[in-house]
Amino acid sequence: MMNCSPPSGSLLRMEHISKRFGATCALDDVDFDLRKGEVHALIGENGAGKSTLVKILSGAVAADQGSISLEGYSFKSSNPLASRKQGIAMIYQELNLAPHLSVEENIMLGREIQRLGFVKRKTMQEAVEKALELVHHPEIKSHIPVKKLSVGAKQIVEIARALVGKAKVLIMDEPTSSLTQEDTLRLFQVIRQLKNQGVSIIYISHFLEEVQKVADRFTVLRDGKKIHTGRMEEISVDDLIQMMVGQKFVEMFPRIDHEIGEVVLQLKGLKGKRMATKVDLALRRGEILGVAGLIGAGRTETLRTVFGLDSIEKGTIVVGTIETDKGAPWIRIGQSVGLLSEDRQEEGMALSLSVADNLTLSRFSPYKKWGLLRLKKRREAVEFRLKQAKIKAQDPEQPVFGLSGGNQQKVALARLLHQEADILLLDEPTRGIDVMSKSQIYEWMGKLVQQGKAIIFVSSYLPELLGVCDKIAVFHRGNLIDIRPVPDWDTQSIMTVATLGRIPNENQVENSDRQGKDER
Amino acid sequence: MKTRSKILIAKEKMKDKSRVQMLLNWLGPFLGLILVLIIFSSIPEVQDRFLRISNLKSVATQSVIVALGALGMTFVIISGGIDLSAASNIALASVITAFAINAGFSPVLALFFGVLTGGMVGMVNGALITSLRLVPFIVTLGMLGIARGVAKWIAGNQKIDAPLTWVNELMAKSPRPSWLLMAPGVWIMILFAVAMAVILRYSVFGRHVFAIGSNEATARLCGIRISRTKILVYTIAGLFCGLSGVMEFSRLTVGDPTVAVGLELDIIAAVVIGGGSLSGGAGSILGSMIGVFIMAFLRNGCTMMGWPNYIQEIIIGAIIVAAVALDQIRHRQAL
Amino acid sequence: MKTRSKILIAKEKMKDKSRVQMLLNWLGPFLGLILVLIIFSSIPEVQDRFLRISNLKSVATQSVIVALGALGMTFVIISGGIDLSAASNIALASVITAFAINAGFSPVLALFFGVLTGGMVGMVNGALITSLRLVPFIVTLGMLGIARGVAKWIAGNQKIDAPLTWVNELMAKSPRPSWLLMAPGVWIMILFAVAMAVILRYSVFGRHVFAIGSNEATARLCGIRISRTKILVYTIAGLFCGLSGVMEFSRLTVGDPTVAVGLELDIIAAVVIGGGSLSGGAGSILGSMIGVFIMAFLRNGCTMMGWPNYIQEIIIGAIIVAAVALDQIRHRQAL
Amino acid sequence: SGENKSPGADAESLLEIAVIPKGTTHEFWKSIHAGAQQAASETEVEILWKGPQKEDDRAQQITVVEDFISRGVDGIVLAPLDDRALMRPVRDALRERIPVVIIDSALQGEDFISFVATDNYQGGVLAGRRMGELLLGKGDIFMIRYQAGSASTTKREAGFLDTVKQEFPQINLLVQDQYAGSTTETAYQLAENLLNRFPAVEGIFCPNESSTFGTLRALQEARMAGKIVFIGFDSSPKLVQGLRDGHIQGLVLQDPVKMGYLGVRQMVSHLRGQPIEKKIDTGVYMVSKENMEDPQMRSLLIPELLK
Ligand SMILES: Nc1ncnc2c1ncn2[C@@H]1O[C@H](COP(=O)(O)OP(=O)(O)OP(=O)(O)O)[C@@H](O)[C@H]1O
Ligand SMILES: Nc1ncnc2c1ncn2[C@@H]1O[C@H](COP(=O)(O)OP(=O)(O)OP(=O)(O)O)[C@@H](O)[C@H]1O
Ligand SMILES: [Mg+2]
Ligand SMILES: [Mg+2]
Repeated sequence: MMNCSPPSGSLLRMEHISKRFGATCALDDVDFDLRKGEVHALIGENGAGKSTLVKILSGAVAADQGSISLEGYSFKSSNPLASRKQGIAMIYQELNLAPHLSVEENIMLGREIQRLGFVKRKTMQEAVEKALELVHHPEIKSHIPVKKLSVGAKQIVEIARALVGKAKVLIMDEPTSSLTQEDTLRLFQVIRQLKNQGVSIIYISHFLEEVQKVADRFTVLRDGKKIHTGRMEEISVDDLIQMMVGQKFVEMFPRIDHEIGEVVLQLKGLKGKRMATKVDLALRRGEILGVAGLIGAGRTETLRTVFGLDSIEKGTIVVGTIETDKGAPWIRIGQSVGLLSEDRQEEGMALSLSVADNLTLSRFSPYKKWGLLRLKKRREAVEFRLKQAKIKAQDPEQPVFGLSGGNQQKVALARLLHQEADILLLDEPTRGIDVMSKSQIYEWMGKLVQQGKAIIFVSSYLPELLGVCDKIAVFHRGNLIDIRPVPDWDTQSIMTVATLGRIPNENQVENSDRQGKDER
Repeated sequence: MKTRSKILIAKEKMKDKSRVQMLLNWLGPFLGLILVLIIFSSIPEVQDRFLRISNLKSVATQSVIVALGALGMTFVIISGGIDLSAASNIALASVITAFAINAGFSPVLALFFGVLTGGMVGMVNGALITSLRLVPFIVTLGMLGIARGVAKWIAGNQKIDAPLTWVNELMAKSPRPSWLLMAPGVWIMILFAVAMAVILRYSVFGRHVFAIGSNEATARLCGIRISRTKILVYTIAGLFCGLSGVMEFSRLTVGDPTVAVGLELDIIAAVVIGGGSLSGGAGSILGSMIGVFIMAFLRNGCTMMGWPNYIQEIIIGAIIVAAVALDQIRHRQAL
Repeated sequence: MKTRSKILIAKEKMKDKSRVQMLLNWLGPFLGLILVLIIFSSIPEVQDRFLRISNLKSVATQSVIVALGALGMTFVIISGGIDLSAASNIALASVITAFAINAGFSPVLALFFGVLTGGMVGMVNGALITSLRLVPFIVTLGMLGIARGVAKWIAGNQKIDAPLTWVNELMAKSPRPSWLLMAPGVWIMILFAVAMAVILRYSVFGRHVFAIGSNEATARLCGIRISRTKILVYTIAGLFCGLSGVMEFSRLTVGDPTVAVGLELDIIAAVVIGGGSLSGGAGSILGSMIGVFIMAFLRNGCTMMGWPNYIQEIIIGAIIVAAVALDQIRHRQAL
Repeated sequence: SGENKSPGADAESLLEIAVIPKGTTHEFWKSIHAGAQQAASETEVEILWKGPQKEDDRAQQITVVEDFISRGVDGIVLAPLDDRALMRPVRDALRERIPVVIIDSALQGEDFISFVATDNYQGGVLAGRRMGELLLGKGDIFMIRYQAGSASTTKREAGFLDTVKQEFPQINLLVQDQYAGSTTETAYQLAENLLNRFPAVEGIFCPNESSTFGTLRALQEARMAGKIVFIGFDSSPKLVQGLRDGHIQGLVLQDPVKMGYLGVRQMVSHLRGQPIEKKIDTGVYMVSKENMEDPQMRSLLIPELLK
């Protein structure tokens, strides 16, 4: 498999790559090439094999077959260290940080600057601060342990880590899944800089508009097979989707008529242990309430306090008619409230348990008989749900860690549906989910509120908030600044409120309207 | 035509393979135990004696105490905890039982007190762990000392002699109604093992224990009452230690506060050999029981061989590693 | 004017508070130890004797063996592992040292052999854990038996009497050059504690140990050589057990294969009391040393009080839990 | 540091004597404790009774001695776990002018004032003779050992072995290097496993109380008690019962009460400036079903003080 003279401009070449996990064929004879200084997008549905392909490159997973050549030399990546030595850096889809270590230690992990085995703290600190500066987050203190950061901040740290080393090839596997639009735009600036410096970038994302803006070429994978490689300018988003799913894509935000009823959840001056200030909020039956804000704006904290994961310091919560200043998840679940966590790895999933267990964990009652579970009945129910949610899993008894990132997220969502909650608190529910499935999720949400349920929908992706919500609340540094019906918002005004914490006056909104529309 | 026959052959092969695979999978957990049995059954010196019914009965009886402890410990370890106080708790329960019989309570009541004491110690463990949010290692380490100390205190640093009652028949190798074949204690152990296996696999509680051990945050998110479940887990572990203590008393006919020192390591080892993960979320009753029997047969076989103790210690150490390594390799192949 | 002075006062108070806070933070890790010291210094029966220099010297000397073991164990536990073979390893090293001196080797060489043996046992642990991908609990449990067995074998099931040499002076409470003030062993312990603390905090290796314990997958993906680092960690732990064994020999003046049974729990407990997390990623040398001294002072105080052993067991158990709970509460407040 | 050492200097405060056994939970040590207490109440001194926390742990016994030196007791009565390892702490005591009486087992050197003990080897010899006589000089037997490294039981085992080998050459030792371990349960399991292997054994000797009791239980369980010659060491109520039932054919007894008593008496006499003996042998006895009702044997079997 020697490859002595590479075709002009091709920095990296992967040929006939195949990989199986048990009975799943994750990759089937895939070819891929990357040119110097280009941004190459890798797109496909959840479970198409994107992550697996790049993990083979980074040495995290070993290919069953195929060859890789880098700069014309055959290159066998047996472990992450070897790949890194070849100048391949990667941002993993699942956050890949050591929780006990500080931001600085995490960023410099494995590439410590040392003298005689001892670390040169100062030098590294500077390097880290420079990297954080580059992604415009100097406020992330380099000495605090990573476990204290929110998911968004963690993703920033992960990006900064990929930037400190001098990489030839930079792989980004859904780097923006928890980022706000602002941060995404900054990341694109950084990507352009790197490109100009001759760094080649493999970019994986389910935000196709985003991909279109940043990538030079693209490769589409479907069910582990390569479908097409082409230039980005020559293709439209619709065609891309068609290639990904093999069918025509209809409607991103299907609108389903629903009626808004009485208040079912109300926060009265609620302040939780980790919330900055008090929040007042009301959610009505049949309503989708969107929540926008920057990283660390306090959206997640608010949901956690409502759900009883964080203790309440001041104020009360009214669920239905019951007013309380205490809470615990089991009480809320008893009140038919459900939460989808933004952090599926740490909190959302029991990764070592089976898909079936994860899906039914919050409600075993349908399968209970004399205190024992009827596993067969459960299995049937779970199989039905898996099919319904189009989750790519071999078997309901398969452990969840064997699913692709997007499919794990779908399992988490499916659990919430299975729970049959009346009030759904969704924190970044579409994180890492492909376009088709997203649209399916929006449809679900519509149907749910049609049935008289209520949803709080936290997201950093403004188009989806604007697309499906009835109202949107915007947070700024822990404060709930404003709630308005969707027609009164647009991308620009939300961003202004989220960044400045002020409500812009009317004519400003109108001015920025057109600019805002084409941001993403 | 050609390709089709190829596919057929391949399918046939797959079937064959899958049969062997199935057999292996079914035998899988037993591999370590089988290894130990084969080793000793093939040594001419003991082979005829080793597999005799009466020896098997001995081993079964000897295993009861560790096995009962391991039943509860399996739950604790699956939930991501550990119970270092198990052995002390066994000693305490055995002392309490003897004390109660001596004090003139009926044997049934004494048995009940013994089991209850164990359960209470376990409940205190669970309550401290959840309310003070301390790691189980520390709480149960503290309890290890406390329970042992209390046992010695109650017993006045001595063995407590108690009159013989039917409680002492529980662990008699040749039981009274001879159709029982094995000591009643062995039957009790089997009964509870089956019951706990069912609870672990099929009950909601069992699923909750797995969920807590696999990811406590997720379990909380899904509305599982962590504290309650944990306290229950430690209480169950305690109750089994109590029962084990009663069996210990039954076997020794005295309440001995110094008995079972260091046995917690044996119990934990049995669970871990049987596939329990100290970081939680994995383990099974069948596995733990196999772990118990691997250790019991090893001890039994080595003693029968008449090897010096140090050789025994070395061999047992080596085989524990080998048995688990074997299991590991099997698992890796299965993937 | 008035408001201003109010503000000033408030500011002053803030400063005060932050000073108290700082003091508390600084004292923080020592709280448990201080608690124990205060308890015994306030009991009239022993108070005058308890804080005497000569008693402190005794406690220091008594702590050396556990402390050295805990130094290595801290690394192991931070890396997410455990070393159950520590105590057996100590016994083995003490036997080897005695054996070597008996065989006519020079004391320096004997000391060297003792430490090396420990290191080799540790290396084998590390190699088995990484190459067979077994959990450390099982491998070191196996090694617990193997090392103890080998020690008894070499010693012929007896203690080994060896001629007195300067090695035996290492743990003499009243050292030969009297300006040393404390036993040379104590100084060695302090020296190594400082060295290991520096390595843990400031070396690349130390960071890697934390990273592996915190998230092994991440560490691997970041290009850390897991196997090499782990083997090194267990080897270091082994070397310290070896040194601890030499100290044990020095203290006993005989090589005793049955010494230190169950000491691994003490060593692990010291690390955990000092904030080490059995799931890895947390721990410190200072903490572990404080853990060692908490236990040593507790034992010493209880013995001086002449309390019966069972009371001592109960009290030590309770105080271990209390000390860690205190630490826990402090941490929670700090958040 | 010798201010309260001189007798009579402070009439108010009682003399404080530390008595340090090898362990605290065996019946044997309870009897020593009882003897020591009797002596203490007779002479009006206070005793501090404290053994190593783990039974038979040399290092911990050293720690206990050191801690009592730190406390500044007036005298130490010590049953050393090792004839060598305890030398240094005893010398440290001497340096602090704390006198030491050694009981039960020997200590090397001359740093103590008196030695009160039984001849353990002689105990083994008695057991060997009884075994030989009852078996009429031939048969297959086990000797179950107590624990590796335990000096006193090793001596008993040696006495037994030597006697059997020299005086009864036709007796065949099937097992002689299996250790019962420190608890009854471990002894029980060992004996059970051995009996499964050698069901035709004719005699068994155990060198201490816990191994004797564990083996007795195994014999009873195997329905072999009374059918073979079983000789043990030391006494406890269950063993007395075994003797009475004919399950045990002989128990070698020491006089632990006397040992504890004399140990403390010697110490007090020394502290009060009275002359003492340098070495006292408290004797070993063979008790069997025939002589167990003799008053002397009775008092050894069931020490009054325990009641
Ligand atoms: N460790 C594993 N064990 C078993 N199966 C796996 C494993 N990792 C991936 N797979 C399977 O391989 C297939 C491809 O997964 P991969 O993670 O590459 O998808 P992806 O394209 O990155 O999807 P997503 O957009 O959801 O991240 C999936 O069907 C998944 O179930
Ligand atoms: N840059 C940062 N530096 C330090 N801590 C941060 C940072 N960003 C977030 N945090 C932590 O996150 C908490 C608030 O974040 P929260 O998760 O509620 O916000 P969010 O609006 O949901 O944002 P995200 O998109 O990150 O989830 C803060 O209390 C803070 O502890
Ligand atoms: Mg992926
Ligand atoms: Mg959030």
